[in-house]
Amino acid sequence: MPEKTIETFTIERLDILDEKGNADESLLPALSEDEIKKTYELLVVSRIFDHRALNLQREGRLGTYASILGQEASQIGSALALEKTDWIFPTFREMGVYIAMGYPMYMLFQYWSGDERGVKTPDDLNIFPVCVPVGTQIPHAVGAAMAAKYRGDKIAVAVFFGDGGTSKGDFHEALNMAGVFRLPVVFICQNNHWAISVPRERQTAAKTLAQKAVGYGFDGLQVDGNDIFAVYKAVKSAAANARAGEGPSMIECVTYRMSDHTTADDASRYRSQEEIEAWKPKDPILRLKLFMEKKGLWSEEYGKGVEERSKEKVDEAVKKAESVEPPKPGDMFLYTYEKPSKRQMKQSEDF
Amino acid sequence: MPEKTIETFTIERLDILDEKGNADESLLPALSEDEIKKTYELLVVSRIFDHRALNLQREGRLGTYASILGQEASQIGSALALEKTDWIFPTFREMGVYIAMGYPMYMLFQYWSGDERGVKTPDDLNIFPVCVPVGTQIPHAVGAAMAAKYRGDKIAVAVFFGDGGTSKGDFHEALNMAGVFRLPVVFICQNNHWAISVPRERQTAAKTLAQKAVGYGFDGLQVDGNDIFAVYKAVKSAAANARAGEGPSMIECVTYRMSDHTTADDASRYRSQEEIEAWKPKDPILRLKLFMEKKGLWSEEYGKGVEERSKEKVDEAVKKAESVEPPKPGDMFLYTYEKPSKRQMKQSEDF
Amino acid sequence: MPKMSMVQAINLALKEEMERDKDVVLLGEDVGRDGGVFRTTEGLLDLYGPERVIDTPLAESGIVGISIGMAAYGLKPVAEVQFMGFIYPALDQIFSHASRIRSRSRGRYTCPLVIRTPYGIGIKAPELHSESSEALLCHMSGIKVVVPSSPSTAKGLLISSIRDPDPVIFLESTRLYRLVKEEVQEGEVMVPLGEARVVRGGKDVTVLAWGSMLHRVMQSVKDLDAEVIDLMTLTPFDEDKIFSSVKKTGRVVIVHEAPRTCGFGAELSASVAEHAMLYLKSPIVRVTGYDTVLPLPKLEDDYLPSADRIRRGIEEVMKY
Amino acid sequence: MPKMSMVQAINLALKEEMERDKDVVLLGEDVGRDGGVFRTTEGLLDLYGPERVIDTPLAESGIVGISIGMAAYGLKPVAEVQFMGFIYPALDQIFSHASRIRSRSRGRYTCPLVIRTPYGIGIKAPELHSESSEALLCHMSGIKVVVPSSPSTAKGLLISSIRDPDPVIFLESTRLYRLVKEEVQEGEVMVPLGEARVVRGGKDVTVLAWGSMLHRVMQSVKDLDAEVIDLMTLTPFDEDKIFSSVKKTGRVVIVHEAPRTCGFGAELSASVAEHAMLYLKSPIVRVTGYDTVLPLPKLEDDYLPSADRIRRGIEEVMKY
Ligand SMILES: Cc1ncc(C[n+]2csc(CCOP(=O)(O)OP(=O)(O)O)c2C)c(N)n1
Ligand SMILES: Cc1ncc(C[n+]2csc(CCOP(=O)(O)OP(=O)(O)O)c2C)c(N)n1
Ligand SMILES: [Mg+2]
Ligand SMILES: [Mg+2]
Repeated sequence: MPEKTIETFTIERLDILDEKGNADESLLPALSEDEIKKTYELLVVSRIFDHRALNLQREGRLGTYASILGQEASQIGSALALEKTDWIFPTFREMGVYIAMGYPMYMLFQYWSGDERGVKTPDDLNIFPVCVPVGTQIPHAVGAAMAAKYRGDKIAVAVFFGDGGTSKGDFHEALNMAGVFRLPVVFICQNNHWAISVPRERQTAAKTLAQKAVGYGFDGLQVDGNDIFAVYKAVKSAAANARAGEGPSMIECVTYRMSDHTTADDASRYRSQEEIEAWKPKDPILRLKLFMEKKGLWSEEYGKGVEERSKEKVDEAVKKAESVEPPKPGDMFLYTYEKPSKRQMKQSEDF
Repeated sequence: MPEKTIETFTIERLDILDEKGNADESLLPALSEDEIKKTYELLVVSRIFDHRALNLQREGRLGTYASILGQEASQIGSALALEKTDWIFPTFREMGVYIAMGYPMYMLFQYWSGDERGVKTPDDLNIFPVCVPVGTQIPHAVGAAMAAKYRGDKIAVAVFFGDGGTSKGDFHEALNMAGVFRLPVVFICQNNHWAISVPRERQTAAKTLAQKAVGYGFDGLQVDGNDIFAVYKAVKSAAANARAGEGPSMIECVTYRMSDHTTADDASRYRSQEEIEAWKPKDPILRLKLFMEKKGLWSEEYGKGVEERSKEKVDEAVKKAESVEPPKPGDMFLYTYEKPSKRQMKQSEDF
Repeated sequence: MPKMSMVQAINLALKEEMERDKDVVLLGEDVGRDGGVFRTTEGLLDLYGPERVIDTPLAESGIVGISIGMAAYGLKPVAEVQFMGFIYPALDQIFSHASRIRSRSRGRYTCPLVIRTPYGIGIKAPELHSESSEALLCHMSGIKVVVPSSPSTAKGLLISSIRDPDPVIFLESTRLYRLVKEEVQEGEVMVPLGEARVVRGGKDVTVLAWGSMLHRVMQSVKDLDAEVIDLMTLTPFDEDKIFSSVKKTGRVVIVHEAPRTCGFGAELSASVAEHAMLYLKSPIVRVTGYDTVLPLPKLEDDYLPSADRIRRGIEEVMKY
Repeated sequence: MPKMSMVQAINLALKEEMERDKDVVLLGEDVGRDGGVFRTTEGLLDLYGPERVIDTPLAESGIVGISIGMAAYGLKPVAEVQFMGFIYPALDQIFSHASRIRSRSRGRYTCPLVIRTPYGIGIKAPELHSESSEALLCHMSGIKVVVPSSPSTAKGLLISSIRDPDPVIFLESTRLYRLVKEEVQEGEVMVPLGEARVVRGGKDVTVLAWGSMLHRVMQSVKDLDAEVIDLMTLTPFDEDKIFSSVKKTGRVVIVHEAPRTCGFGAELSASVAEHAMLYLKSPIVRVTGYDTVLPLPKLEDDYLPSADRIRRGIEEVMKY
């Protein structure tokens, strides 16, 4: 039936660095050679951390672990675009974000070994503990942004979630409130195409996840999540806008979960090897390496050096994590309340 | 930053009948003179029902009541576009829908007097009981549609909610699933500009509520909710599409809550008389009357006749409702389970 | 001293705490311009502005969820859930986060949050406006549950709740909002959390109640030598005061509005039996709401424990 | 008869019921192609197709919400919530609707829905993968709560739950999923809801347990003349069997994994005291999880009632 058009929306997509390592120079973010190297080194160390975590789990030295393989650019590109004063709300699959923010690696191993003390964030960082219930961290980020705005603190709040997370009511209620109160939040969605065995198309009929922002009255942008320059540039400007009081925005990083969902999962039950193979050439680290080669920033020996230094760091972190005194049973009674209740004190006498 | 556009969306709006009763003939739905009269008579009887309910509440003969004043076209226009075989999920402010579907009026008074038996839907209708928790009925509609699709029943499911209801997680999770499974649901939002004291602009930063459908991969349409032809036409085609297996859609009916939120509310605390006055000329019944006059379908005496017959119907309904035996205390133990538990039987001995 | 209803006492407590501490902010549905559907926040928007008295979109889980973030950041949010029946969508944020953030982060982040919500039968309202589901909240460690029964204790308990370093659910009986007026002191007169009060001393029987039920209990014990204890805080509850009273009287009647099965009365009964069983002269009796779906207003008075049912409960334990 | 784990028994029950009744449909996260993260629905997608084994988007409240609509329409949905810690967002739909639709509509609409969810400590998983919050569900009338402790009872109880005309929450212990195998009969061997079973007769003490705790109890009573009762259904629970056992033994120990305060043990203790107090030789003892936030895997075994703690609980009542 004929009607008049009252609104029009467009969804944009940002690509800078292609699979061959060619960059659109006009879009390249202003990064010094040292910054580019630092970026590369963070990507490598995160991947080595991840690889080690998987091995430790197999050896029974860690509990269930969620690999970040393939998503390093989305995570590290985002983290590098943020300040230490910004507040960050991760899921359980943000080890690259923690590492890039300078979170002690040994504590991450400690956490995955089943010890709460691993996510007692050091005082110089404002990153929240790992959040396990999908989507539930998103309102916390919005609340922190509300408080920061109230206090007049010029910070941005970044919150991470997956494609599956966009289906939760928490996502909706939180983004809607961020829009209403024009809060300084950057909503970073890592669309890695899978929520355990549920493919992206089964998660929502929307063609992009970025377009979900339309319902909340702010912008949604899609970026190539394996293109660290695109991720960095998008998050950097979104965070700057947030700090400048221009309100929230959402960024969909299109990436891929190269590993099983977690060490408890067997992805071969529900997705094809072909699909995985097709994503290998899109690898975010390979891509940056090729770019750096063209720029003369990467050599075999530089590459080896980075690899070795990273392995050492990870080795040290494992050693340190495993040398920490295990928690005492009585510790479980700490921190439920500021002061344990009489009941708790009585119960703790069991130990 | 320059990006490429990967998607474009538009939101359309449908208007047919203006405040002066002039209609865009090219858009007029095919309604016979009798159907137009029936429509008018339903609008009038609903308004009289509503008026009477407010009086009965003041006299202590009903409990808290939520008036539909001003929203009659959105409700009756929608109901007339639906079949008795369709399933309907109302909120607490859908008396016009119940009445237009042929729900016994006396039972509605019975319900508002605090008696569950008033929402025991007669077998020839598929309308759900009044839903009080905002937004929570939306997933039920999606589930019913899922079941209907599974059974191959060629029906549409219509679910009603307000502007406030769009902020609930239930709205999001339900619409998203309806999109994923392409279910035969018509999501009818009555944007009456207020959620108790919270104005529409405070409910969401989105300029329209219709655009929320973009996030779920289906169409959202805005219509003038005080224009019964626009509402009827939009719902009719949405329901037809649903029955034809073309999936869900959302319709935002822009209307206005002319009364207090409920009899427990005092809207003068939070909105201006001017705002209310500005909406009076947009009245949905006045508008249809003017249209009918132009068409020679309305005369003073016809109008009086409709009024009188309606008053009689409502009087009878009140009489019948108040002549119903009050429930017995022991009734509260019925229907918790198919068979009361031993515990309940023991407890019911108190009476 | 001015005489106040519970609504006025709660309003005063909020005003005093907002005056004292800029970190105290209110949020919820209709708490601003409308002053709350029961007027508990009336006037506060004009005094403290929309940055501190925040009308939110209609989303209880979101309201509690953002409050958790605000609290973690350092504010002291006081969130209102319009009726207890609408706290259910927020239970996930309460159970998964508000109660766990301190423990999860080993104290790096905390949640000094108060969630106020009207509860119980009392205003002849539609479905889900009359819930009393306090027991659900008492099962989860990491939160505290407070239920005042009078204007003055409401004020003192609310101030303590706002100053508490951990999340507190503060339940306000709609029946009591305007039922009684009493003298309420201005200023920092706090009622500590975790302590019950003996409202009336007695030797023959201990009657345990809170919130809406306390007044009915008082009516039904007038001519008896009954000790009546107002719990005020359900978790953590005041074991010492309760057990010592029971050891003295040897008889216990527990009264609550909520359904019987797994109500908070079950925990009280079990705890008393564990600690004072050998002092008991008779079985413990629970006088409670029924194990049914809460009926609509026509039958709600039949659902609510009546003075007569309470009386029968007491007579039962007095048989021994 | 084939020997089966609880996972296999549950899978068989689902298969048999789907074979029998086209109205039985499964939905949840990863129940289809993946066969469920514990494989309880393995193979059913291939047998019954995507219209009956439905992988949903990630939204527990939505999953339960649409299941309610499906049930009201006439299907018999069996919804899976991937872990009990993720049922919290669905509590609103369970409490506000699943439990009330029959009553609200005076029987016009009903909710023959089963919600299956793995519960309890058992797989060294991250936070919220080890909850046992059955008591929350037992407080609300209108739903039933079932907790099997063995493969054969799991199968019989699940069939009864699917055929039950009212909503049933079916809790599956992750510790038991593969712990024991036993012979499980094929076909319609049902275990009725609302009935407990005496797993082991005895004269000195009655031990009440369900689900994950039953096996630990059995280990710790080997050399004692203890009567062990597996509740199987928590609401409505089998008062007759429990009370008559207590009247015989005069001593009661209740064991559960959930935190103590307001756990289901509180209701059992209170009910027993109300009905059999004069037969009790000693105070009732509850051996339970602690009133803390559930710790991560390094301490979870310390949280879980151990055979030794259960033993001490029994010795305590035997002192009398
Ligand atoms: C509320 C909730 N439901 C279910 C789970 C179990 N679960 C853990 S991760 C996951 C899939 C998450 O998918 P997505 O949001 O895309 O994040 P990804 O795992 O891909 O990083 C599920 C279902 C959970 N943790 N929380
Ligand atoms: C979940 C929930 N929260 C709060 C309420 C109290 N309440 C009843 S109606 C209402 C406003 C609803 O606004 P809207 O959805 O626009 O519907 P309208 O009242 O305008 O028809 C509120 C807050 C409720 N019924 N349910
Ligand atoms: Mg994903
Ligand atoms: Mg509205």
